Amino acid sequence: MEKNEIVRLVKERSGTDARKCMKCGKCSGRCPAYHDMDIKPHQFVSYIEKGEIDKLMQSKSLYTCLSCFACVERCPRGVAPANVIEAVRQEVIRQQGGNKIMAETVPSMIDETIPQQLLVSMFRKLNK
Amino acid sequence: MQKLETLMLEKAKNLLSSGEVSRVLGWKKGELGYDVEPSVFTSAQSLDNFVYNVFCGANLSKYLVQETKKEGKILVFLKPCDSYSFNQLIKEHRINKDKVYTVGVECQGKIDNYKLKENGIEVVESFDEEVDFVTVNGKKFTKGEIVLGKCSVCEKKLLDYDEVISINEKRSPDKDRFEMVKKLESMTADERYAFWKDQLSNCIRCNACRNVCPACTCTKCVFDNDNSGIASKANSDSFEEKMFHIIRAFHVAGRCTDCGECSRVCPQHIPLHLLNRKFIGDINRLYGTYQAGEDTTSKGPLTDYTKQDVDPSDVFGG
Amino acid sequence: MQKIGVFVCWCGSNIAATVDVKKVAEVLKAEPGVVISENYQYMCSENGQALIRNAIKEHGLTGVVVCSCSPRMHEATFRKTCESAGLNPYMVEIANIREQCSWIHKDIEEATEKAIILGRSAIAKLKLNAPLTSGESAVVKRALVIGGGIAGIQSALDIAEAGFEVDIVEQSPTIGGNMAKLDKTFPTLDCAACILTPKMVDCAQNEKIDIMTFSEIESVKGFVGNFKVQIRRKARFVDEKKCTGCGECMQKCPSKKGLNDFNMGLNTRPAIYIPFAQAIPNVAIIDPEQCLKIKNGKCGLCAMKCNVNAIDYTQKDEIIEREYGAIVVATGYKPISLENFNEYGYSSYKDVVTSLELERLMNAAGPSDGHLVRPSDHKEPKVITFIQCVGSRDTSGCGKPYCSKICCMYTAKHAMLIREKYPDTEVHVFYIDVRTPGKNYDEFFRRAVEQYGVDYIKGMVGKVYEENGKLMVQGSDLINNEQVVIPSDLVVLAAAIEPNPSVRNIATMVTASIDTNNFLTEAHAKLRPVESPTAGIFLSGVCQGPKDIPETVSQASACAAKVIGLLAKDKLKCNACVSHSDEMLCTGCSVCANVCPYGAITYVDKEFRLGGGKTEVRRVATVNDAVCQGCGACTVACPSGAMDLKGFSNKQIMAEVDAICKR
Amino acid sequence: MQEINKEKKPLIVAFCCNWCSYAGADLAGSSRLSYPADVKIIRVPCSCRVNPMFILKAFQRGADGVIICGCHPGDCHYTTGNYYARRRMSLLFSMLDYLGIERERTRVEWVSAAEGAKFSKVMNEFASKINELGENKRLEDLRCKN
Amino acid sequence: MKKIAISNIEKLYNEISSLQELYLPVKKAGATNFAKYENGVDVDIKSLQTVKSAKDLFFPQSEDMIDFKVSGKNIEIKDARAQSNPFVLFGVRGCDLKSFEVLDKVFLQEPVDTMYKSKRDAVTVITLACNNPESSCFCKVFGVDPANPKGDIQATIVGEEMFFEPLTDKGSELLSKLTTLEDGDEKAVESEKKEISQKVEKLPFVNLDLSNFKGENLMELFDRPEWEELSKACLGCGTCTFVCPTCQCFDIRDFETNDGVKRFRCWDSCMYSEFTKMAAENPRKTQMQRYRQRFMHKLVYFPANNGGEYSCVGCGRCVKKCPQSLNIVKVIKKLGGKN
Repeated sequence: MEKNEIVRLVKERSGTDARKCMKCGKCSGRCPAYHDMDIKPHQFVSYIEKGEIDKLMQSKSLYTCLSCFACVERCPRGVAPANVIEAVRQEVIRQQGGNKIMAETVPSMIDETIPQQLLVSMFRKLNK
Repeated sequence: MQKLETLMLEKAKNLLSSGEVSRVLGWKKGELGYDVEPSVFTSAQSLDNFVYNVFCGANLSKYLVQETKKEGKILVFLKPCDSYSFNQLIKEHRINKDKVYTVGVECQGKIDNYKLKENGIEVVESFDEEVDFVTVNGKKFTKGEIVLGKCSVCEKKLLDYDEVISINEKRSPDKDRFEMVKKLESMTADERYAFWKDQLSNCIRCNACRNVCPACTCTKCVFDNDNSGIASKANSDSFEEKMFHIIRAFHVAGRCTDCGECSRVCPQHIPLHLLNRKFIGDINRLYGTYQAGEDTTSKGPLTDYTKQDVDPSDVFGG
Repeated sequence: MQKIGVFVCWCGSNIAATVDVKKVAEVLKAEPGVVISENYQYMCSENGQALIRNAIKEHGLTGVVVCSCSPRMHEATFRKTCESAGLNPYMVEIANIREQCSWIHKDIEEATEKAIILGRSAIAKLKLNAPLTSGESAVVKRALVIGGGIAGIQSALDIAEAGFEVDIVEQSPTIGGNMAKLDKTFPTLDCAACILTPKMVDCAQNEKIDIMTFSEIESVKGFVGNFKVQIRRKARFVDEKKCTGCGECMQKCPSKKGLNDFNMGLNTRPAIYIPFAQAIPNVAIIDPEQCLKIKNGKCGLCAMKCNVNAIDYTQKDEIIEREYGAIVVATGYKPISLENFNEYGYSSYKDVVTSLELERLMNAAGPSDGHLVRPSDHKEPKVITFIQCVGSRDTSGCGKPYCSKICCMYTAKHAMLIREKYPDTEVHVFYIDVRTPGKNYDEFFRRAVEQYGVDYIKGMVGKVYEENGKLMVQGSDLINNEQVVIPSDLVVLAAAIEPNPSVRNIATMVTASIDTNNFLTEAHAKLRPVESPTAGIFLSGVCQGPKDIPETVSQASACAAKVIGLLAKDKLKCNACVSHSDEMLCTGCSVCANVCPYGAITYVDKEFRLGGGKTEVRRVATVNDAVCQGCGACTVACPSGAMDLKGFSNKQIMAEVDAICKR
Repeated sequence: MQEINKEKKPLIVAFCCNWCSYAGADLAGSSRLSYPADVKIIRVPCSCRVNPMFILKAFQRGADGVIICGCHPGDCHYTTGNYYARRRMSLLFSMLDYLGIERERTRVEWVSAAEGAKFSKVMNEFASKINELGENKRLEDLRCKN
Repeated sequence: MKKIAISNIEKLYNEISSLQELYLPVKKAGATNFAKYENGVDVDIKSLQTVKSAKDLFFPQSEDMIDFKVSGKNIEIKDARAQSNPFVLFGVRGCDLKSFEVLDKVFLQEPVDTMYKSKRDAVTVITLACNNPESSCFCKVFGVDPANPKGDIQATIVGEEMFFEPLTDKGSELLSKLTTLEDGDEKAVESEKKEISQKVEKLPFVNLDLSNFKGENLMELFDRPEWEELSKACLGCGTCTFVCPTCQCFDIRDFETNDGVKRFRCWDSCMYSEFTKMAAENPRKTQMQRYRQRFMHKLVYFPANNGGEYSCVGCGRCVKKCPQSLNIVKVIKKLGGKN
């Protein structure tokens, strides 16, 4: 798929209008996983606006975002960074195609250190 | 339905005898069973002819414009669609609400006499009504088959003023209110033109649609007013058919409750409600869902605006 | 029978080069009703006008059509010409055969034909014209100012200065408004009280100004020049005329637990109190909710103590009615409620305060006598963190979509003052943008950074939480691309401001329009910024939009100038082309009033004869000629066709349509 | 589509609000920006003064196109007039379309007093569209045609 | 006696319309009315009743009278009355035929209404017997025999065939020209007529008593209090008058054209509040008065002036079409006599 098309799809799936962002950084100010991220929540919004999808798809942040949606909750402009992260993550998973984890196999993978939120978000993601 | 009528009669008699009201606005028995007429009853005796059944399609609300100017209070029975018209008239200060005792009555759909005749029924000797069916002279019909067009799409709620008489749950609508409007919209302009040309050329300008309409309560209609510049008495040219019906529909746009009386009374069976419903559909689509007569205070869509309203050029989705 | 004169202008060659003016005059002469048709080189010249004047006199013309340039150019000229010859000025119609004909068409035949049609159209309209006269209405030479903050004070002073009487109606017990609570003002750092209180005193001493505090507007009727206003003077249980403001009662009052509104609830006050030392009027007031005597009849200490017998526990609200020629709305603002912003912990932590609270904490007359301490333990804060844009520029629904405009500057002021007075205090400011347009504003802000070493952090705070007795402020530092946590002693929130909630009700009463943010709408955003679209209603201060003190004062004075301009007139000449309702057709449905932007339409119950000795009372619309501006919105909205517009009536416009379509 | 012959030129009625569009038309004139003589302007105080009756009347009388010009939304001299006009015309035009009348025969344009060029452009475009559509047959009144 | 198979009847229409213009019941957009026969129209000859009556053909809803052409200050006057060519009116039922007699009394008395007369003279009427009269029919009360409508030609449908019997010279002449017809037998027609007469006897309103409606009772009837109740629901629309075959009121109006004035006449209705606006207003101010006027005219005033002839023919159109189910039957039952 062409790069621009991916950007378009991610924008569409995230339902977020990145142009509404006024670059206040409140999302990153609130993010509990901030320190584990290479690309920060507010950067996700500006990267997608600038079309830099490749960097986002390779970002480790995709897997450190807890999907707690604090950034969405706090944004004064109604922008949803977590949705962008989610949409990029979904795109990565789709491109990987076959290596999807089936929802049924998840219980066997659970260990006590996995945060509850991650489990919930996995179910949300994988049950589609 | 018989029981409903009994309850209503009881109510009417009680209010009359207690002196709470001096008159009752309801429906009176006819000669052929289906030719029920609106009537004002002034005594318990006259109520012998009172009737409430599947043939009481007429909307009583408009009569209140004149009736509430008279001395004393009047009891009125309002079906759901009548009560929306009633509200709209209250909103427009056409009815003095203090002079009305309002009883909302249940309605499961009223019969279209035209459809009844098409089914060969000339005189109604007996009938039996259920929520979904009606048996006339032993012939069983589903409601959808013979109710007035307005009833098969009715979504109106029974509005409560002074009280409500209702026994059964309301029947849900059989079809989408905008089905025919959408169908027309999906036609080509030429097809639409042909459709309306056929329909409107039947118009005999009897003004039944105008005079029955609860939203048409002008002291003097522009079409009757020689000073208006568009007065006319007959469709002396095909233009006048269109002029009359466009102006009539525009006149009630945003105020029409979709009570369907215009189509019910048209001697030529012109589906006039399709014009009103077009406006209603457009208003819902362009300015947010609005049901005239749902309340007595909100601003109508044509006396309101938002800064983001579409431009006329974008109405067609261009 | 009408006698119409047609006058075709050449406009030198401007018209005559492309339009055969002689032919136009000749053809129009054949039109029914036309008795004379002339053409002349310059109709607007003195000679041309004389031609028209003479024709009116000689032929007894009943109407005049001038085929010339745009009516926007010379309609007024020709109206005056006709008026001077004894013809009603509204019996003139202009056919625009220059801008809309000769200048845009090249073909002489085509342009001539069009000019004839435009002329016919003007004749057709003229035949239906009726002589119009502008009504006149007297002006009550008194102004009402609603709101006694700096905006209202300034407007009132300016109006009084010009010699007109002004009443200030203020809902709180003293005038002064928000400005009275401020410590210092940017960018000059002079003391707010020092510059405001003299103005307050001026108001009190000015014999043209009548101050009604603790009062509210009850109802407004009437129109420009003639408003009738009912004012509710709420019971303060102290006779304003007797009280000397000695303050003895406050000392004796045993019920001392009331929250001090003036100090933003940061300390308490007795049940009988004077809001602050320089309050105007300097008169006590009793809070009936708190007063033991009023609540349970036991006490009465203050009355015993009062030397002038000013206390009256039985006082009732009083409604007075006054007439005004103009109304100034100066209702001001309040900071928004922060209940939607849990992330900043405003309601959880005592040491998270708003900027207005900080003003009181720093104010020498404030709860801590000007010594900056934190509310929780009254210790001096060593680290103070400011958060800007709290609820401003917020489209998420929690706050306000607009920029509150004043926060950047007052935050810089606070930071600077703190660093000045307590140099060992660390000050951080989280900001999204710093907006400092204004004379000496950016210099002021830069001083805070460069001279006072305030730490400005580009980024927003995500949450504030408590840890080890410190307020942990976690936010983004977007420049350094890191998340920072600043352990602070005091957190100050620059809360967005919103119009005073009472403005909605007031706007409804005066039929002024209001936008979705509850700011009053101006008549024109650029050209008439201090007037409401409703004639006679003027806007002063923040009720129209966020602004700082200098801007407020300039707007207040501008507003006063407009009011003075209005009150200086003895009579108002009304627009002659106004709507009118045909009472025989009107059904009183109220649709027209809904679309009238000026509130010019009211309804009356009127008795009509029905014939046969019967009468009927009907509700009908009446248009106030003094208020109607003649837009015609009502004429189309009117379902019964009762509304029509003088000068542009349905029949006139349709006659033009007919004439244009004839061919 | 029927050709309009030389004698039967199309007729366009333009309702222009006094404050913006009529002034825009004047500006087009003083800038010598031409548009067809088929366009005849009627001055109204505000676009909200235009009654649907006027539009129908124009078609009845033989107009082939009707255009309403007003201030840009938000710029109305009377603050709100064009907002009402916008709703009314949206509904009316949609109704005319519903009756099978060519939707290009009616139009609303917002033209400010500064937009002389736009006025001329709009009128040229509209006139050429009406030329293409030919004579108004669907809303004509034969009694008015001789 | 001639006949044709109904399956073949289009041929007959074509043949008649090749000789003269042919008007007959045509269904358009769900409503049947008399209209000109043309290719592609949906003829509805079996329809018992058209919505508008056949009076349309002599007294159309709107017709031009005079044109005034204005140029500059000159006015030219032109006769705008339409020329009437001979035409055939097919499918007229007994009630409508009877209505022609009523209208003739109005329009053909001096001064003769030339516009009406020219069309009346030009017509050849083919009537049609009513095989199945409806419950709303009460023509018999007014002396109409729906089995025997005496037009220029009388047609009767028997089974799948239609029979034609000429009754006037005009009728014979037309019939003789119609080659698509074949000879028919009278017997079938006679028995059909008998059957119809039996059906008529069973109709609900067939025995309405009119005995009270006499000139000498005029004032008494006029003052009857029942009018109030009878007219209570009346909307003041013109449906009853416009579908009525005998209502003959009209208004003369001017229409301003692009080059002058067109003067035309059009139906008016006594039910309208704008009816007979004299110097100032309609003399009948209430709807009750207007309602009373209509029925008093049909049942009392008209017969009093026309030798006892009522101006109602019992077609029942008002019974079927009144929006609020008011009608002349209810009036007759209330005021007519022993009902």
